[in-house]
Amino acid sequence: MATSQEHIIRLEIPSEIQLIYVLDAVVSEILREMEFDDEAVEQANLAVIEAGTNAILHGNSSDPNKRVYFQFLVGEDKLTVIVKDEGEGFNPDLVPNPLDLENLLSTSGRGIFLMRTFMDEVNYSENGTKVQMVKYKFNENK
Amino acid sequence: MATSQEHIIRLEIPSEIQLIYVLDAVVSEILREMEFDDEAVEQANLAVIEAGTNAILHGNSSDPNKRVYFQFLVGEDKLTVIVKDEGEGFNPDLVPNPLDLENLLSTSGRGIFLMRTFMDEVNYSENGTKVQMVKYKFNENK
Amino acid sequence: MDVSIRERDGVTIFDIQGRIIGSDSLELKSVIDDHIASKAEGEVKILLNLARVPMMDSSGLGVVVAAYTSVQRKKGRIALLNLGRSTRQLIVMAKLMTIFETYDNEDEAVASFQ
Amino acid sequence: MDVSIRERDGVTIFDIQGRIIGSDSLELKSVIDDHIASKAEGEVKILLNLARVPMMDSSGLGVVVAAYTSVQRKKGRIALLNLGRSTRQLIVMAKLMTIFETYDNEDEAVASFQ
Ligand SMILES: Nc1ncnc2c1ncn2[C@@H]1O[C@H](COP(=O)(O)OP(=O)(O)O)[C@@H](O)[C@H]1O
Ligand SMILES: Nc1ncnc2c1ncn2[C@@H]1O[C@H](COP(=O)(O)OP(=O)(O)O)[C@@H](O)[C@H]1O
Repeated sequence: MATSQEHIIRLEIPSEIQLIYVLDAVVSEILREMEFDDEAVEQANLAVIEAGTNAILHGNSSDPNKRVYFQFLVGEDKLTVIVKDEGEGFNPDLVPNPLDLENLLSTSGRGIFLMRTFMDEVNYSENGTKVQMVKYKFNENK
Repeated sequence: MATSQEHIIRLEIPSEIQLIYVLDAVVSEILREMEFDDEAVEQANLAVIEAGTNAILHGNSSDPNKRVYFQFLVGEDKLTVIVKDEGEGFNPDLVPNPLDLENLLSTSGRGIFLMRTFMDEVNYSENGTKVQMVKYKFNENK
Repeated sequence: MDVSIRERDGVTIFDIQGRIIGSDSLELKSVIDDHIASKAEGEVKILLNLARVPMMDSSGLGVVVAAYTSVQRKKGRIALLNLGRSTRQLIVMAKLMTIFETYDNEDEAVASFQ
Repeated sequence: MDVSIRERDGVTIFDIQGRIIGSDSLELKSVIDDHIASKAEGEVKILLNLARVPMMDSSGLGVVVAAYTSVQRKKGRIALLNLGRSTRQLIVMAKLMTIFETYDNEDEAVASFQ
Protein backbone atom coordinates (compact mmCIF):
# COMPACT_ATOMS: atom_id res chain seq x y z
CA MET A 1 0.00 0.00 0.00
CA ALA A 2 1.58 3.27 -1.14
CA THR A 3 1.47 6.12 1.33
CA SER A 4 -1.20 8.58 0.33
CA GLN A 5 0.25 12.06 -0.08
CA GLU A 6 -3.08 13.74 0.18
CA HIS A 7 -6.32 12.77 1.76
CA ILE A 8 -8.84 14.53 -0.45
CA ILE A 9 -12.62 14.56 -0.05
CA ARG A 10 -14.68 16.13 -2.81
CA LEU A 11 -18.26 17.30 -2.71
CA GLU A 12 -20.21 18.75 -5.61
CA ILE A 13 -23.69 20.24 -5.36
CA PRO A 14 -26.15 22.15 -7.51
CA SER A 15 -26.72 25.76 -6.52
CA GLU A 16 -29.53 25.36 -4.01
CA ILE A 17 -29.21 27.11 -0.69
CA GLN A 18 -30.91 24.18 1.09
CA LEU A 19 -27.85 22.09 0.25
CA ILE A 20 -25.84 24.19 2.70
CA TYR A 21 -27.03 21.65 5.27
CA VAL A 22 -25.31 18.88 3.34
CA LEU A 23 -22.14 20.96 3.19
CA ASP A 24 -22.46 21.69 6.89
CA ALA A 25 -22.81 17.96 7.62
CA VAL A 26 -19.68 17.11 5.62
CA VAL A 27 -17.54 19.84 7.13
CA SER A 28 -18.69 19.16 10.68
CA GLU A 29 -17.89 15.49 10.30
CA ILE A 30 -14.45 16.09 8.75
CA LEU A 31 -13.54 18.57 11.48
CA ARG A 32 -14.75 16.19 14.17
CA GLU A 33 -12.73 13.33 12.67
CA MET A 34 -9.67 15.59 12.56
CA GLU A 35 -10.14 16.31 16.26
CA PHE A 36 -10.04 20.08 15.99
CA ASP A 37 -11.10 21.67 19.27
CA ASP A 38 -14.73 22.79 19.57
CA GLU A 39 -14.01 26.43 18.93
CA ALA A 40 -11.92 25.73 15.83
CA VAL A 41 -14.65 23.41 14.57
CA GLU A 42 -17.26 26.16 14.86
CA GLN A 43 -14.98 28.71 13.23
CA ALA A 44 -13.93 26.60 10.25
CA ASN A 45 -17.47 25.34 9.84
CA LEU A 46 -18.80 28.88 9.70
CA ALA A 47 -16.14 29.99 7.21
CA VAL A 48 -16.95 27.10 4.86
CA ILE A 49 -20.68 27.82 5.11
CA GLU A 50 -20.01 31.46 4.23
CA ALA A 51 -17.90 30.49 1.22
CA GLY A 52 -20.50 27.93 0.10
CA THR A 53 -23.35 30.40 0.52
CA ASN A 54 -21.48 32.99 -1.55
CA ALA A 55 -20.75 30.46 -4.29
CA ILE A 56 -24.42 29.47 -4.47
CA LEU A 57 -26.03 32.90 -4.13
CA HIS A 58 -23.51 35.36 -5.57
CA GLY A 59 -21.32 33.18 -7.79
CA ASN A 60 -23.94 30.94 -9.37
CA SER A 61 -26.93 33.23 -8.70
CA SER A 62 -28.86 30.19 -7.41
CA ASP A 63 -28.98 28.76 -10.94
CA PRO A 64 -29.55 25.04 -10.22
CA ASN A 65 -27.75 24.14 -13.45
CA LYS A 66 -24.57 25.69 -12.14
CA ARG A 67 -22.58 23.67 -9.66
CA VAL A 68 -20.37 24.33 -6.67
CA TYR A 69 -17.25 22.21 -6.17
CA PHE A 70 -15.75 21.68 -2.74
CA GLN A 71 -12.42 20.07 -2.01
CA PHE A 72 -11.30 19.20 1.48
CA LEU A 73 -7.61 18.41 1.82
CA VAL A 74 -7.17 16.70 5.15
CA GLY A 75 -3.62 17.02 6.46
CA GLU A 76 -1.98 16.00 9.71
CA ASP A 77 -2.10 19.50 11.15
CA LYS A 78 -4.38 21.46 8.87
CA LEU A 79 -7.52 21.41 6.78
CA THR A 80 -7.53 23.12 3.39
CA VAL A 81 -10.89 23.87 1.83
CA ILE A 82 -11.30 24.96 -1.78
CA VAL A 83 -14.64 26.28 -3.02
CA LYS A 84 -15.17 26.85 -6.73
CA ASP A 85 -18.26 28.26 -8.42
CA GLU A 86 -19.32 28.68 -12.06
CA GLY A 87 -20.16 32.36 -11.89
CA GLU A 88 -18.74 35.58 -13.31
CA GLY A 89 -16.36 36.17 -10.45
CA PHE A 90 -15.75 39.42 -8.56
CA ASN A 91 -12.95 41.44 -7.06
CA PRO A 92 -12.66 40.59 -3.36
CA ASP A 93 -10.43 43.63 -2.79
CA LEU A 94 -13.34 45.92 -3.60
CA VAL A 95 -15.67 44.47 -0.98
CA PRO A 96 -16.43 47.13 1.66
CA ASN A 97 -15.14 46.62 5.19
CA PRO A 98 -18.12 45.63 7.37
CA LEU A 99 -16.40 47.20 10.40
CA ASP A 100 -16.47 50.69 8.87
CA LEU A 101 -18.93 52.82 10.78
CA GLU A 102 -21.27 53.32 7.82
CA ASN A 103 -21.50 49.52 7.34
CA LEU A 104 -21.93 48.46 10.95
CA LEU A 105 -25.69 48.18 10.69
CA SER A 106 -25.70 46.70 7.22
CA THR A 107 -27.79 43.54 6.98
CA SER A 108 -25.17 41.82 4.80
CA GLY A 109 -21.54 42.01 3.76
CA ARG A 110 -19.88 40.10 6.63
CA GLY A 111 -19.25 36.73 4.94
CA ILE A 112 -15.77 37.26 3.54
CA PHE A 113 -14.78 39.18 6.66
CA LEU A 114 -15.75 36.19 8.81
CA MET A 115 -13.88 33.81 6.51
CA ARG A 116 -10.75 35.93 6.96
CA THR A 117 -11.33 36.23 10.71
CA PHE A 118 -11.85 32.54 11.38
CA MET A 119 -9.48 30.87 8.91
CA ASP A 120 -5.70 31.18 9.00
CA GLU A 121 -5.38 31.72 5.26
CA VAL A 122 -7.95 32.87 2.69
CA ASN A 123 -6.93 33.27 -0.95
CA TYR A 124 -9.14 34.10 -3.88
CA SER A 125 -8.13 33.15 -7.41
CA GLU A 126 -9.63 32.56 -10.86
CA ASN A 127 -11.23 35.98 -10.85
CA GLY A 128 -12.92 35.39 -7.49
CA THR A 129 -14.70 32.19 -8.54
CA LYS A 130 -12.34 30.12 -6.42
CA VAL A 131 -11.39 30.55 -2.80
CA GLN A 132 -8.89 28.48 -0.87
CA MET A 133 -8.91 28.56 2.92
CA VAL A 134 -6.66 26.91 5.48
CA LYS A 135 -7.26 26.20 9.14
CA TYR A 136 -4.34 24.94 11.23
CA LYS A 137 -4.90 22.59 14.08
CA PHE A 138 -2.47 24.11 16.53
CA ASN A 139 -2.17 27.75 15.72
CA GLU A 140 0.16 29.39 18.21
CA ASN A 141 -0.17 32.76 16.48
CA LYS A 142 -3.81 33.20 17.30
CA MET B 1 -33.25 30.01 -15.26
CA ALA B 2 -33.48 26.68 -17.08
CA THR B 3 -35.26 23.91 -15.24
CA SER B 4 -32.75 21.47 -13.84
CA GLN B 5 -33.49 17.97 -15.06
CA GLU B 6 -31.48 16.34 -12.34
CA HIS B 7 -30.46 17.41 -8.94
CA ILE B 8 -27.14 15.62 -8.50
CA ILE B 9 -24.89 15.64 -5.47
CA ARG B 10 -21.48 14.01 -5.74
CA LEU B 11 -19.14 12.89 -2.99
CA GLU B 12 -15.71 11.38 -3.47
CA ILE B 13 -13.60 9.95 -0.67
CA PRO B 14 -10.36 8.01 -0.25
CA SER B 15 -10.77 4.44 0.98
CA GLU B 16 -10.70 4.99 4.72
CA ILE B 17 -13.39 3.33 6.80
CA GLN B 18 -13.49 6.36 9.15
CA LEU B 19 -14.91 8.37 6.25
CA ILE B 20 -18.11 6.33 6.50
CA TYR B 21 -19.16 8.98 9.02
CA VAL B 22 -18.85 11.66 6.34
CA LEU B 23 -20.93 9.51 3.99
CA ASP B 24 -23.45 8.93 6.76
CA ALA B 25 -23.68 12.69 7.35
CA VAL B 26 -24.30 13.41 3.68
CA VAL B 27 -26.92 10.70 3.24
CA SER B 28 -28.74 11.54 6.46
CA GLU B 29 -28.93 15.18 5.47
CA ILE B 30 -30.14 14.46 1.91
CA LEU B 31 -32.81 12.08 3.19
CA ARG B 32 -33.92 14.58 5.80
CA GLU B 33 -34.14 17.35 3.20
CA MET B 34 -36.17 15.02 0.96
CA GLU B 35 -38.58 14.45 3.85
CA PHE B 36 -38.54 10.68 3.73
CA ASP B 37 -40.25 9.22 6.78
CA ASP B 38 -38.04 8.16 9.69
CA GLU B 39 -38.10 4.49 8.86
CA ALA B 40 -37.23 5.05 5.20
CA VAL B 41 -34.41 7.36 6.27
CA GLU B 42 -32.90 4.66 8.49
CA GLN B 43 -33.29 2.03 5.80
CA ALA B 44 -31.78 4.02 2.94
CA ASN B 45 -29.06 5.31 5.21
CA LEU B 46 -28.11 1.78 6.23
CA ALA B 47 -28.09 0.55 2.62
CA VAL B 48 -25.78 3.36 1.53
CA ILE B 49 -23.45 2.72 4.46
CA GLU B 50 -23.30 -0.97 3.51
CA ALA B 51 -22.50 -0.14 -0.12
CA GLY B 52 -19.89 2.42 0.95
CA THR B 53 -18.30 0.01 3.43
CA ASN B 54 -18.09 -2.68 0.74
CA ALA B 55 -16.52 -0.25 -1.74
CA ILE B 56 -13.89 0.79 0.80
CA LEU B 57 -13.10 -2.60 2.34
CA HIS B 58 -13.78 -5.16 -0.40
CA GLY B 59 -13.59 -3.10 -3.59
CA ASN B 60 -10.63 -0.87 -2.81
CA SER B 61 -9.13 -3.09 -0.08
CA SER B 62 -8.74 0.02 2.10
CA ASP B 63 -6.03 1.33 -0.24
CA PRO B 64 -6.10 5.07 0.51
CA ASN B 65 -4.91 5.82 -3.03
CA LYS B 66 -8.07 4.28 -4.41
CA ARG B 67 -11.19 6.34 -4.27
CA VAL B 68 -14.91 5.77 -3.87
CA TYR B 69 -17.36 7.86 -5.89
CA PHE B 70 -20.90 8.50 -4.69
CA GLN B 71 -23.66 10.09 -6.71
CA PHE B 72 -26.98 11.06 -5.20
CA LEU B 73 -29.72 11.80 -7.72
CA VAL B 74 -32.44 13.61 -5.85
CA GLY B 75 -35.81 13.27 -7.56
CA GLU B 76 -39.28 14.40 -6.59
CA ASP B 77 -40.33 10.95 -5.41
CA LYS B 78 -37.13 8.95 -5.21
CA LEU B 79 -33.48 8.97 -4.31
CA THR B 80 -30.99 7.15 -6.53
CA VAL B 81 -27.58 6.38 -5.10
CA ILE B 82 -24.66 5.18 -7.19
CA VAL B 83 -21.52 3.86 -5.53
CA LYS B 84 -18.43 3.17 -7.63
CA ASP B 85 -15.12 1.75 -6.44
CA GLU B 86 -11.74 1.23 -8.10
CA GLY B 87 -11.37 -2.45 -7.23
CA GLU B 88 -11.30 -5.74 -9.13
CA GLY B 89 -15.05 -6.25 -8.93
CA PHE B 90 -16.90 -9.45 -7.99
CA ASN B 91 -19.93 -11.45 -8.96
CA PRO B 92 -22.83 -10.48 -6.70
CA ASP B 93 -24.81 -13.53 -7.84
CA LEU B 94 -22.29 -15.81 -6.17
CA VAL B 95 -22.61 -14.22 -2.75
CA PRO B 96 -24.08 -16.78 -0.31
CA ASN B 97 -27.55 -16.16 1.11
CA PRO B 98 -27.13 -15.05 4.74
CA LEU B 99 -30.53 -16.55 5.59
CA ASP B 100 -29.40 -20.09 4.72
CA LEU B 101 -29.17 -22.10 7.89
CA GLU B 102 -25.41 -22.67 7.62
CA ASN B 103 -24.85 -18.90 7.33
CA LEU B 104 -27.21 -17.69 10.06
CA LEU B 105 -24.45 -17.37 12.63
CA SER B 106 -21.87 -16.01 10.26
CA THR B 107 -20.24 -12.82 11.52
CA SER B 108 -20.40 -11.24 8.08
CA GLY B 109 -22.09 -11.50 4.70
CA ARG B 110 -25.28 -9.52 5.34
CA GLY B 111 -24.43 -6.22 3.63
CA ILE B 112 -25.76 -6.85 0.13
CA PHE B 113 -28.76 -8.68 1.58
CA LEU B 114 -29.63 -5.59 3.63
CA MET B 115 -29.17 -3.32 0.63
CA ARG B 116 -31.65 -5.49 -1.31
CA THR B 117 -34.02 -5.63 1.66
CA PHE B 118 -34.11 -1.92 2.37
CA MET B 119 -33.85 -0.38 -1.09
CA ASP B 120 -36.48 -0.73 -3.81
CA GLU B 121 -33.96 -1.40 -6.56
CA VAL B 122 -30.35 -2.62 -6.36
CA ASN B 123 -28.37 -3.17 -9.55
CA TYR B 124 -24.73 -4.07 -9.89
CA SER B 125 -22.81 -3.24 -13.05
CA GLU B 126 -19.24 -2.77 -14.30
CA ASN B 127 -18.22 -6.17 -12.98
CA GLY B 128 -19.53 -5.43 -9.49
CA THR B 129 -17.51 -2.24 -9.00
CA LYS B 130 -20.64 -0.12 -9.38
CA VAL B 131 -23.95 -0.45 -7.62
CA GLN B 132 -27.04 1.67 -8.23
CA MET B 133 -29.81 1.71 -5.65
CA VAL B 134 -33.19 3.42 -5.64
CA LYS B 135 -35.46 4.28 -2.74
CA TYR B 136 -38.96 5.55 -3.52
CA LYS B 137 -40.63 8.02 -1.24
CA PHE B 138 -44.12 6.54 -1.34
CA ASN B 139 -43.77 2.87 -1.95
CA GLU B 140 -47.22 1.29 -1.91
CA ASN B 141 -45.78 -2.14 -2.63
CA LYS B 142 -43.89 -2.38 0.64
CA MET C 1 -33.87 25.68 13.10
CA ASP C 2 -37.14 26.06 14.97
CA VAL C 3 -38.66 29.23 16.37
CA SER C 4 -41.39 29.39 18.96
CA ILE C 5 -42.89 32.53 20.38
CA ARG C 6 -44.16 33.23 23.87
CA GLU C 7 -45.26 36.30 25.82
CA ARG C 8 -44.05 37.32 29.29
CA ASP C 9 -45.20 40.54 30.94
CA GLY C 10 -45.78 42.17 27.57
CA VAL C 11 -42.43 41.06 26.18
CA THR C 12 -42.43 38.74 23.17
CA ILE C 13 -39.76 36.08 23.55
CA PHE C 14 -38.55 34.26 20.46
CA ASP C 15 -37.06 30.94 21.53
CA ILE C 16 -34.87 29.88 18.65
CA GLN C 17 -33.50 26.38 18.51
CA GLY C 18 -30.77 25.04 16.25
CA ARG C 19 -28.10 26.43 13.99
CA ILE C 20 -29.14 29.47 11.96
CA ILE C 21 -27.48 28.86 8.60
CA GLY C 22 -28.40 28.92 4.94
CA SER C 23 -32.09 29.49 4.36
CA ASP C 24 -32.91 29.48 8.09
CA SER C 25 -32.31 33.21 8.13
CA LEU C 26 -35.12 33.82 5.62
CA GLU C 27 -37.51 31.85 7.80
CA LEU C 28 -36.42 33.64 10.95
CA LYS C 29 -36.66 37.01 9.24
CA SER C 30 -40.23 36.41 8.14
CA VAL C 31 -41.31 35.32 11.64
CA ILE C 32 -39.75 38.42 13.21
CA ASP C 33 -40.99 40.79 10.48
CA ASP C 34 -44.56 39.49 10.81
CA HIS C 35 -44.46 40.06 14.54
CA ILE C 36 -43.10 43.60 14.22
CA ALA C 37 -45.68 44.43 11.54
CA SER C 38 -48.48 43.29 13.86
CA LYS C 39 -47.52 45.80 16.55
CA ALA C 40 -48.24 49.52 16.78
CA GLU C 41 -45.51 52.11 17.14
CA GLY C 42 -43.87 52.11 20.56
CA GLU C 43 -45.28 48.68 21.37
CA VAL C 44 -42.60 46.36 20.09
CA LYS C 45 -40.77 44.56 22.91
CA ILE C 46 -38.70 41.68 21.64
CA LEU C 47 -36.31 39.30 23.34
CA LEU C 48 -34.41 36.93 21.05
CA ASN C 49 -33.47 33.90 23.13
CA LEU C 50 -30.36 32.37 21.55
CA ALA C 51 -29.66 29.88 24.36
CA ARG C 52 -30.18 26.96 22.03
CA VAL C 53 -28.47 28.41 18.97
CA PRO C 54 -25.05 26.75 18.81
CA MET C 55 -24.08 28.66 15.69
CA MET C 56 -25.27 31.41 13.37
CA ASP C 57 -23.85 32.52 10.04
CA SER C 58 -23.56 36.03 8.63
CA SER C 59 -27.03 35.88 7.09
CA GLY C 60 -28.42 35.00 10.52
CA LEU C 61 -26.57 37.94 12.02
CA GLY C 62 -27.98 40.06 9.19
CA VAL C 63 -31.49 39.12 10.32
CA VAL C 64 -30.72 40.19 13.88
CA VAL C 65 -29.37 43.52 12.60
CA ALA C 66 -32.42 43.98 10.37
CA ALA C 67 -34.68 43.25 13.33
CA TYR C 68 -32.79 45.79 15.42
CA THR C 69 -33.22 48.46 12.76
CA SER C 70 -36.93 47.76 12.21
CA VAL C 71 -37.59 47.83 15.93
CA GLN C 72 -35.73 51.14 16.30
CA ARG C 73 -37.75 52.59 13.47
CA LYS C 74 -40.93 51.57 15.27
CA LYS C 75 -39.67 53.09 18.52
CA GLY C 76 -39.64 49.69 20.18
CA ARG C 77 -36.94 47.74 21.98
CA ILE C 78 -35.14 44.50 21.17
CA ALA C 79 -32.59 42.62 23.23
CA LEU C 80 -30.62 39.40 22.91
CA LEU C 81 -30.80 36.73 25.59
CA ASN C 82 -28.32 33.97 26.42
CA LEU C 83 -25.64 34.34 23.80
CA GLY C 84 -23.48 31.23 23.55
CA ARG C 85 -19.75 31.24 22.91
CA SER C 86 -20.13 31.08 19.18
CA THR C 87 -22.91 33.64 18.71
CA ARG C 88 -21.20 35.99 21.16
CA GLN C 89 -17.94 35.69 19.25
CA LEU C 90 -19.74 36.47 16.00
CA ILE C 91 -21.31 39.62 17.43
CA VAL C 92 -18.06 40.74 19.04
CA MET C 93 -16.16 40.25 15.78
CA ALA C 94 -18.77 42.26 13.88
CA LYS C 95 -18.36 45.09 16.45
CA LEU C 96 -22.03 44.92 17.33
CA MET C 97 -21.65 44.12 21.04
CA THR C 98 -22.01 47.78 22.02
CA ILE C 99 -25.03 48.22 19.78
CA PHE C 100 -27.12 45.26 20.92
CA GLU C 101 -28.50 44.99 24.43
CA THR C 102 -27.67 41.55 25.78
CA TYR C 103 -28.78 39.61 28.85
CA ASP C 104 -27.80 36.29 30.38
CA ASN C 105 -30.84 36.01 32.59
CA GLU C 106 -34.41 35.95 31.37
CA ASP C 107 -36.01 37.49 34.48
CA GLU C 108 -33.61 40.38 34.36
CA ALA C 109 -34.13 40.86 30.64
CA VAL C 110 -37.92 40.86 30.96
CA ALA C 111 -37.77 43.21 33.96
CA SER C 112 -35.67 45.65 31.95
CA PHE C 113 -38.60 46.17 29.60
CA GLN C 114 -41.02 47.22 32.39
CA MET D 1 -20.36 5.34 19.49
CA ASP D 2 -19.51 5.05 23.18
CA VAL D 3 -19.56 1.96 25.35
CA SER D 4 -19.62 1.91 29.12
CA ILE D 5 -19.69 -1.15 31.28
CA ARG D 6 -21.41 -1.71 34.62
CA GLU D 7 -22.15 -4.70 36.84
CA ARG D 8 -25.52 -5.60 38.33
CA ASP D 9 -26.00 -8.77 40.39
CA GLY D 10 -23.16 -10.49 38.61
CA VAL D 11 -24.39 -9.49 35.17
CA THR D 12 -22.15 -7.26 33.04
CA ILE D 13 -24.20 -4.64 31.25
CA PHE D 14 -22.71 -2.92 28.20
CA ASP D 15 -24.46 0.42 27.73
CA ILE D 16 -23.84 1.34 24.13
CA GLN D 17 -24.59 4.81 22.90
CA GLY D 18 -24.76 6.03 19.33
CA ARG D 19 -24.93 4.53 15.88
CA ILE D 20 -22.79 1.43 15.38
CA ILE D 21 -21.43 1.90 11.86
CA GLY D 22 -18.11 1.72 10.07
CA SER D 23 -15.19 1.20 12.41
CA ASP D 24 -17.37 1.35 15.53
CA SER D 25 -17.87 -2.39 15.25
CA LEU D 26 -14.13 -3.05 15.65
CA GLU D 27 -14.09 -0.98 18.80
CA LEU D 28 -17.18 -2.67 20.19
CA LYS D 29 -15.80 -6.09 19.34
CA SER D 30 -12.57 -5.47 21.19
CA VAL D 31 -14.38 -4.25 24.32
CA ILE D 32 -16.64 -7.32 24.34
CA ASP D 33 -13.83 -9.76 23.48
CA ASP D 34 -11.63 -8.40 26.27
CA HIS D 35 -14.45 -8.85 28.74
CA ILE D 36 -15.19 -12.41 27.66
CA ALA D 37 -11.48 -13.29 27.75
CA SER D 38 -11.27 -12.04 31.35
CA LYS D 39 -13.93 -14.48 32.55
CA ALA D 40 -13.65 -18.17 33.35
CA GLU D 41 -15.80 -20.78 31.68
CA GLY D 42 -19.43 -20.67 32.77
CA GLU D 43 -19.03 -17.21 34.26
CA VAL D 44 -19.86 -14.95 31.34
CA LYS D 45 -23.16 -13.12 31.85
CA ILE D 46 -23.60 -10.31 29.38
CA LEU D 47 -26.43 -7.90 28.69
CA LEU D 48 -26.00 -5.63 25.66
CA ASN D 49 -28.12 -2.55 26.28
CA LEU D 50 -29.06 -1.12 22.87
CA ALA D 51 -31.55 1.44 24.17
CA ARG D 52 -29.44 4.30 22.86
CA VAL D 53 -28.38 2.71 19.60
CA PRO D 54 -30.55 4.32 16.91
CA MET D 55 -28.93 2.29 14.15
CA MET D 56 -26.48 -0.53 13.57
CA ASP D 57 -25.00 -1.77 10.30
CA SER D 58 -24.21 -5.33 9.26
CA SER D 59 -20.73 -5.17 10.77
CA GLY D 60 -22.30 -4.16 14.08
CA LEU D 61 -24.70 -7.08 13.82
CA GLY D 62 -21.69 -9.26 13.03
CA VAL D 63 -20.13 -8.24 16.34
CA VAL D 64 -23.29 -9.20 18.22
CA VAL D 65 -23.30 -12.59 16.47
CA ALA D 66 -19.59 -13.08 17.22
CA ALA D 67 -20.24 -12.22 20.87
CA TYR D 68 -23.10 -14.72 20.98
CA THR D 69 -20.88 -17.46 19.57
CA SER D 70 -17.95 -16.70 21.91
CA VAL D 71 -20.23 -16.66 24.91
CA GLN D 72 -21.82 -19.98 23.90
CA ARG D 73 -18.37 -21.48 23.53
CA LYS D 74 -17.53 -20.35 27.03
CA LYS D 75 -20.80 -21.77 28.34
CA GLY D 76 -22.00 -18.35 29.35
CA ARG D 77 -25.12 -16.37 28.53
CA ILE D 78 -25.70 -13.19 26.56
CA ALA D 79 -28.94 -11.28 26.00
CA LEU D 80 -29.99 -8.10 24.24
CA LEU D 81 -31.79 -5.34 26.08
CA ASN D 82 -34.03 -2.58 24.71
CA LEU D 83 -33.93 -3.07 20.98
CA GLY D 84 -35.17 -0.02 19.12
CA ARG D 85 -37.22 -0.11 15.95
CA SER D 86 -34.22 -0.06 13.69
CA THR D 87 -32.04 -2.61 15.52
CA ARG D 88 -35.03 -4.89 16.00
CA GLN D 89 -35.83 -4.72 12.30
CA LEU D 90 -32.23 -5.57 11.45
CA ILE D 91 -32.26 -8.63 13.69
CA VAL D 92 -35.67 -9.76 12.43
CA MET D 93 -34.56 -9.42 8.80
CA ALA D 94 -31.42 -11.44 9.50
CA LYS D 95 -33.62 -14.18 11.02
CA LEU D 96 -31.78 -13.93 14.32
CA MET D 97 -34.74 -13.03 16.51
CA THR D 98 -35.28 -16.65 17.58
CA ILE D 99 -31.58 -17.11 18.30
CA PHE D 100 -30.95 -14.09 20.51
CA GLU D 101 -32.61 -13.67 23.89
CA THR D 102 -34.11 -10.20 24.07
CA TYR D 103 -35.60 -8.14 26.90
CA ASP D 104 -37.34 -4.78 27.09
CA ASN D 105 -36.89 -4.38 30.81
CA GLU D 106 -33.57 -4.32 32.62
CA ASP D 107 -34.80 -5.72 35.96
CA GLU D 108 -36.38 -8.65 34.21
CA ALA D 109 -33.31 -9.23 32.08
CA VAL D 110 -30.97 -9.18 35.08
CA ALA D 111 -33.30 -11.43 37.08
CA SER D 112 -33.31 -13.96 34.26
CA PHE D 113 -29.59 -14.54 34.84
CA GLN D 114 -30.02 -15.44 38.53
N1 LIG E 1 -18.34 33.68 -5.17
C1 LIG E 1 -18.69 34.95 -5.45
N2 LIG E 1 -19.00 35.33 -6.71
C2 LIG E 1 -19.37 36.60 -7.00
N3 LIG E 1 -19.45 37.57 -6.07
C3 LIG E 1 -19.16 37.27 -4.78
C4 LIG E 1 -18.77 35.95 -4.41
N4 LIG E 1 -18.54 35.97 -3.07
C5 LIG E 1 -18.77 37.22 -2.66
N5 LIG E 1 -19.15 38.02 -3.67
C6 LIG E 1 -19.45 39.46 -3.61
O1 LIG E 1 -18.87 39.99 -2.44
C7 LIG E 1 -19.88 40.61 -1.62
C8 LIG E 1 -19.56 40.42 -0.15
O2 LIG E 1 -19.70 39.08 0.21
P1 LIG E 1 -19.83 38.70 1.73
O3 LIG E 1 -18.76 39.40 2.50
O4 LIG E 1 -19.83 37.23 1.83
O5 LIG E 1 -21.19 39.32 2.22
P2 LIG E 1 -22.67 39.01 1.70
O6 LIG E 1 -22.65 37.66 1.08
O7 LIG E 1 -23.50 39.10 2.93
O8 LIG E 1 -22.99 40.10 0.72
C9 LIG E 1 -21.17 39.96 -2.05
O9 LIG E 1 -22.28 40.79 -1.82
C10 LIG E 1 -20.93 39.74 -3.53
O10 LIG E 1 -21.19 40.91 -4.25
N1 LIG F 1 -17.57 -3.54 -4.00
C1 LIG F 1 -17.14 -4.81 -3.87
N2 LIG F 1 -16.00 -5.23 -4.50
C2 LIG F 1 -15.58 -6.50 -4.37
N3 LIG F 1 -16.22 -7.44 -3.65
C3 LIG F 1 -17.35 -7.10 -3.01
C4 LIG F 1 -17.88 -5.78 -3.09
N4 LIG F 1 -19.01 -5.75 -2.37
C5 LIG F 1 -19.18 -6.97 -1.87
N5 LIG F 1 -18.19 -7.81 -2.24
C6 LIG F 1 -18.05 -9.25 -1.92
O1 LIG F 1 -19.31 -9.74 -1.52
C7 LIG F 1 -19.24 -10.30 -0.22
C8 LIG F 1 -20.53 -10.09 0.52
O2 LIG F 1 -20.68 -8.72 0.83
P1 LIG F 1 -21.72 -8.28 1.94
O3 LIG F 1 -23.00 -8.98 1.68
O4 LIG F 1 -21.74 -6.82 1.96
O5 LIG F 1 -21.16 -8.86 3.30
P2 LIG F 1 -19.76 -8.55 4.03
O6 LIG F 1 -19.31 -7.23 3.55
O7 LIG F 1 -20.11 -8.58 5.47
O8 LIG F 1 -18.84 -9.68 3.63
C9 LIG F 1 -18.03 -9.67 0.41
O9 LIG F 1 -17.47 -10.47 1.41
C10 LIG F 1 -17.10 -9.49 -0.76
O10 LIG F 1 -16.41 -10.70 -1.03
